[in-house]
Amino acid sequence: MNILTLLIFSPALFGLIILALPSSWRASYKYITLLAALLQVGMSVSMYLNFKTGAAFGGFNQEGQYQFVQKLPWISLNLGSTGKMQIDYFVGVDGMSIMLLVMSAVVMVIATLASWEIKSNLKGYFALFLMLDMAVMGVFSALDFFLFYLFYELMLLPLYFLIGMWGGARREYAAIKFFLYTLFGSVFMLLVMVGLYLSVTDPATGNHTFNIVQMMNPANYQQGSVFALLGQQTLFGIPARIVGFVVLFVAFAIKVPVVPFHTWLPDAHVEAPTPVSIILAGVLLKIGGYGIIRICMGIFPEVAVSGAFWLGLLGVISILYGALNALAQRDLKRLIAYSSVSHMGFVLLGVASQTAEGVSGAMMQMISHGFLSAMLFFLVGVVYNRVHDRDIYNFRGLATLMPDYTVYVMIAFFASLGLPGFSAFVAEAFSLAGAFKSTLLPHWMAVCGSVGILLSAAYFLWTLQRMFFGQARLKGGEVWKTALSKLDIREKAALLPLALLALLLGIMPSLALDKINDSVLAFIHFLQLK
Amino acid sequence: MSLVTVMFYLMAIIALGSALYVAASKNLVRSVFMFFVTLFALAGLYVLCLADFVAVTQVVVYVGGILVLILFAFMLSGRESLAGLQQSKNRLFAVQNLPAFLLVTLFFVVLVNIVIMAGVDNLPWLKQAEKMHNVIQPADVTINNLGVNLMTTYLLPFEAISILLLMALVGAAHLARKEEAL
Amino acid sequence: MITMTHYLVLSAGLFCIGLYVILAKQNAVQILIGIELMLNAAILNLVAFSRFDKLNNSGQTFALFAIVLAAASTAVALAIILNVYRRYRTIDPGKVNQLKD
Amino acid sequence: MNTPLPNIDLQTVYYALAAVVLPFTAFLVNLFISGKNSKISGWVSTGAILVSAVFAVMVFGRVWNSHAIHAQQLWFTIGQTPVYAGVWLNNLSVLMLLLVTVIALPVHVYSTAYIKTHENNRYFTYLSLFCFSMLALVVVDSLVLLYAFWELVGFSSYLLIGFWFTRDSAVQANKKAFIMNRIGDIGLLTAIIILFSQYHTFDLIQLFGDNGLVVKSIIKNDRWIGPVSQIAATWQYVACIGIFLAVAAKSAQFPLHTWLPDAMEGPTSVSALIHAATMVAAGVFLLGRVYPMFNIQELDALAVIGCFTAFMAATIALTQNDLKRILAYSTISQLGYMIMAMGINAYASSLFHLVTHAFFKCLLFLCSGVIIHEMQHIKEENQLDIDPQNILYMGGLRKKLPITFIACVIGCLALVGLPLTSGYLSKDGILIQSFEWAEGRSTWGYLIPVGIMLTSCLTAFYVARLIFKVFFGKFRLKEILPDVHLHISDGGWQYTLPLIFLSLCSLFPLFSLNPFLYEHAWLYKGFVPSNYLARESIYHTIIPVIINLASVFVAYWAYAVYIQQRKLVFPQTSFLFRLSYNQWYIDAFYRKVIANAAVQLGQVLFWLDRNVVDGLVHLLTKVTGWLSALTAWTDRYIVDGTLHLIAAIASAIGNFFRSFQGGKVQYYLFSMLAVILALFIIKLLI
Repeated sequence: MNILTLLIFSPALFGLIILALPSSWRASYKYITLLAALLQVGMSVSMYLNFKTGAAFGGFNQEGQYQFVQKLPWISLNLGSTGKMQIDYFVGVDGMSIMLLVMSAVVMVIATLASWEIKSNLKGYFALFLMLDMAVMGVFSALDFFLFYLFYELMLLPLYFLIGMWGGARREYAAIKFFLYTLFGSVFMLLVMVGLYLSVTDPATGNHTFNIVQMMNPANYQQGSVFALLGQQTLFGIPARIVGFVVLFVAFAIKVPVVPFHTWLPDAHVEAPTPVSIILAGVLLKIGGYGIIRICMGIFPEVAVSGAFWLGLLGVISILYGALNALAQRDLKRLIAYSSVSHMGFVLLGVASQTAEGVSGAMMQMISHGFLSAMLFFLVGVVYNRVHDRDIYNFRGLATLMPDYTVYVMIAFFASLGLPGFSAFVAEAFSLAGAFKSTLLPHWMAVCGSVGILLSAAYFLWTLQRMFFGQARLKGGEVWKTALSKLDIREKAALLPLALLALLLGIMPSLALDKINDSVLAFIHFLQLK
Repeated sequence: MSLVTVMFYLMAIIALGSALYVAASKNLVRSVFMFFVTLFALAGLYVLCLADFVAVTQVVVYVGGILVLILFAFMLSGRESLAGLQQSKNRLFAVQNLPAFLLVTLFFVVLVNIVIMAGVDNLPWLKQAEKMHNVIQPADVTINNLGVNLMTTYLLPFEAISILLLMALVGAAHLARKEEAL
Repeated sequence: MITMTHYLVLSAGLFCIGLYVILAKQNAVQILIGIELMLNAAILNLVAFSRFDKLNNSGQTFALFAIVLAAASTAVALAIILNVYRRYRTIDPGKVNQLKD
Repeated sequence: MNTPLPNIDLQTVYYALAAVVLPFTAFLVNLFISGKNSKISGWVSTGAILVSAVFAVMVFGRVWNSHAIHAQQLWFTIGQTPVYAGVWLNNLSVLMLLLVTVIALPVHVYSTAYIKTHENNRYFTYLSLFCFSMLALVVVDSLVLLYAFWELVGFSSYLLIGFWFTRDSAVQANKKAFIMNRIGDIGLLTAIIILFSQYHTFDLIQLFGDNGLVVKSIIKNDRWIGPVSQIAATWQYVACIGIFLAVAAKSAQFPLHTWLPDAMEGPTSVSALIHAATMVAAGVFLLGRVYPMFNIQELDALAVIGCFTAFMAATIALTQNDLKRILAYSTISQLGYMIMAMGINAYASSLFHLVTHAFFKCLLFLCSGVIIHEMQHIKEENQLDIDPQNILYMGGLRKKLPITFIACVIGCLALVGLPLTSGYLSKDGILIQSFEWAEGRSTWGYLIPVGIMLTSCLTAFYVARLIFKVFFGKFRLKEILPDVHLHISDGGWQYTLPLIFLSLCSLFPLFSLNPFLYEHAWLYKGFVPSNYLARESIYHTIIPVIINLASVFVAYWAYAVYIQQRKLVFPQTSFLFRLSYNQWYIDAFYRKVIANAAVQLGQVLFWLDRNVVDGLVHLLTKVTGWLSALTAWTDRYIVDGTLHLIAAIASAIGNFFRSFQGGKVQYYLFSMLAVILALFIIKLLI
């Protein structure tokens, strides 16, 4: 049995077990989920350790260089004269996806630990949670566009219910908004996917194919098809490949999220329960970045090169806009949500630079932000669970009440604002370095991006000063003072690994970069061919 | 202008005028009583159409049955509805009725238009009937013929109607009875 | 000479007045009267045409049927109105809106 | 890059690494084991820094004026760029290594007594972290690491300033310090990125070493052409501005200096270590590391800014009453000297002054710490509501605190630059070279040496004022509140020993056997090119004389102003006294016109500092606040509003059609008829 397939579907298996168990066992559900998540971490780490590096394992546009590949024919229909319709179950990883898989597996464990706060309808919750887990893993490893789309949509459904049923006061609004937003993107993605399917043929069999890696090869496009490179077709007077790129980009930009497609994010985060916020910020946003690299830029490289300026511009706008917005918030969770927008802007900027430094920085930022945002949202959840309030102005001097908690908050804040020694520093510095070095982007973009780092210091320090330092004064008075107890073992068990991972990646970036590097170089090489 | 024509116009004017009064009046009692007048005028028209039996039935059934029923219902439903009606402005056409009025006027125009376009006076089967002397003359007595037809040609519908009538009456009685538990 | 057209136009007029009553009135009893008006307009047509069928008298027969049925339907309708009145203390059909969302 | 080093060099590298890592170990130990008990943690940190100092001495002995050692190890590879981590030990870095450890040692000892044993305080944890990052900063060889430790230094200073985190002012101050430092960090980051994209390396030696990449590149036709690639010349300026911002933020230069006085909210021992001796010197150190980057015009700009800062800070220091604030402004002023010295190509003098200043300023801060500690003691004993740092409450302390008094006087003399002190050697070097520098320039060029001379005089004035106010005269608090109990003394050996040690270090023998000629100082010789021509200009004799005379004169004048005015202790009988008394009239005249003007100017500049410079910062904060409120508004109402509009339109259409299904039978009928009618009409018309 392929370990990757096992990794993808083991959560579903555990989900079925939970569904099969009687409700009287409901106390055990969270432990079963935790077991599934830990198992997943184990599998992903073993994959990480067995992952081979070197120029021969670059992956990206070379099907043979992917590792842990499993390819099975799945849907095979003989359509007579038009050939065979062929959809494969085709999964595999290269350097970019392996790190994201490991990161997602870890974040899932944290999210499971955060799920202790869920008190109602446990069976449904954990079943949906595990289903989401499966879909996320599937998205990162699918190499067949149809399979990718399937997992991508599958992810949406549990999230909708998780936000809509276990969320805060305005959960229905947030869930609907999130759902419609994402659906809007993915529906058009479906059209492009079908267009690509009709344009691309597998050279081995001569059939149309959904294989993403095949789609990257211009030789596989049929003459005169919609997305063929030669003999450009136009849609509404715009070259079809640009339309395709833009549509796919919008779909993923909503996920990232890129300003101006970001407004679902603050609402969804604020209303979602803590574990869902953790997954949203830690894993789902990365799917956007991953999709832009693998799908948008992989399939339409020449458009990506010519449109790099606009991608970079959107990245810079996201950085500054998100940071300024974060500065104006008083809801702690909303602040962190906007800081996510700002931090993910670095991903877009790094990717748009299309230099090895920039793309590596962007990948690093995704991994680092995965850990850090999970940590930040977990920390917000800690306070929210205790007093059911997140307004920054309602707290003061928490450092005297919860010293351990303050230490973790400081670690998370300073790591997020790019303090050297933590992973975000390497990521942001190299995203900016790549952006400056890039010949596609003007130099001022990198400079503006660095202003974002300054702003992030401003809002995090302001929060720190406002909420944690000074004399202890709370809106809820003595009631809150007793409610704000120190961190328990479970919370520490969730926070400590995240802090350590952020630190470890900051001190030894090579842990991640070694695996990523070959794929990034392959990607850059691939882009430069265009 | 013959007497028949005069009678027709007289009856028509009475029927239309009373119907209009029914439509315009805010007072339920008055409109119910004006509805009597309409029915009587219609009965007169039936006579002009040489359907005296139908005219009689009209008077008996409608005036004797339905109107009494309506009056009873009105009285039973109390004075509140009456008061509510009185409250609304006593104008011929309230503004909120304008759409209905326009619609109905249009409908009338369309109907008349259709009647004219269809050329009802020259319908083939009417011509045919005239040729075959199948037209009732003022001197004819139709009641015998009607009775025979009811019992022969239209026996089945007759029976069906009677059963339906029975059911309707039973149903009405059931509906209208006082509920014990209420 | 009174032609068919006269009768038909007259009945059309009555029909439209009945229609107006149905549309515009807010009292179930009045609406019922409107329905009766429309029925009568139809009966008038039947009777008018029945002049041309001396043998079968189909028009008159069905006019009779219609009258009788009208009586029956009125009885049922009034029963319903009474019930509605008992339950809602009103006979304005616009106010009986419990099924509205 | 990994050429094997000779064994002895490898050993040196290990020593250096040990010196760097020991405080970090102490940090970890304190963090996880002994952090709860400040007694133990204090000795852990002190022990670590002691051993570290020993290692630093050994490294210094091996590297100073010998060959530079460079060792590195691949850290990680990003794309095709390898990033190395390593140490680069040359004269500059070993000197800094030694300086930091030697200064940190007495401060640690002092702190063990100064920091009270609170429950669960992490003072020594933070202090060790700071020492680690500062030591690492001076030895690393790559720009990435340099930046990393640069920011870690800022971070640990953030922690230390905010040590009393329940005080609002302390928290405000540490936030301000961190954010202003962040501005500098952004500048440094930008500069690093520009350098990286220009030269494709982060290695300091490759970039700035002898015959390095930076030296080889030229600016021609508005292009900055390097050996590897070229770029528009503007970016060279941007890089230099970035580095300057970094320097200005760390070394508290105009316009980014306002954080330093506020940072005095931290414990005094922290001020002594960080805000006088080490961290603020990091800016100068950075300038020393990247010196080849600057061209003539940029160096001129540095000189102007350094000179202006020095002057401005000195004028401000004239009017302050808070003991630590006076010292803070004095630090800014002295740092201005160093920056200016860098700008006028007096590289060696600048670093020399850095070292001497570190000793005597640290000494002064520790003295002020003792004084404040004792004042605090008085305050607590008598339950008064006074500011223990206000010099107006002090006076006559020389009898109560003799050792502190002597130490403080030595430090002040060194600060003024009187002969026999280390300050004389380093400061005069700068002054002399500034005149030499100005010689080849236009008249405007003389503004710099003249300005710096003036600053020297001002320094003498405020220093004298400080001394007289604090140690001479009567104890003023006693005059205000006669029944105050005084039980104060110099304190235990943890106080006196560091003071004595640092006082000795502030005297000339440590640096040169000749107390008058700065060229003979071994430290100076370590940095000048060997072919340097000495003693050719007349300035070398004139300047020291003038400046010293002026200083003494000013000090005396201050004495007259602050002591004599109240109580004439001079014998009034002799003729000599009458002469001096007449001079006193002149002094009074000077005081009324010049001193007043100086005081006024000081006040204006202080006001300027408070309102204009600081005000600009606040304005910027406010503008950013508005901007963010605006974007938040836009986000909510325009970006999200568009979305809601679309949703509203959809639901309006839905509602419109739904209204036909309102449960009203008549509506149904109406719509039905309308449709039928429409069909009829259409049918008729067609």
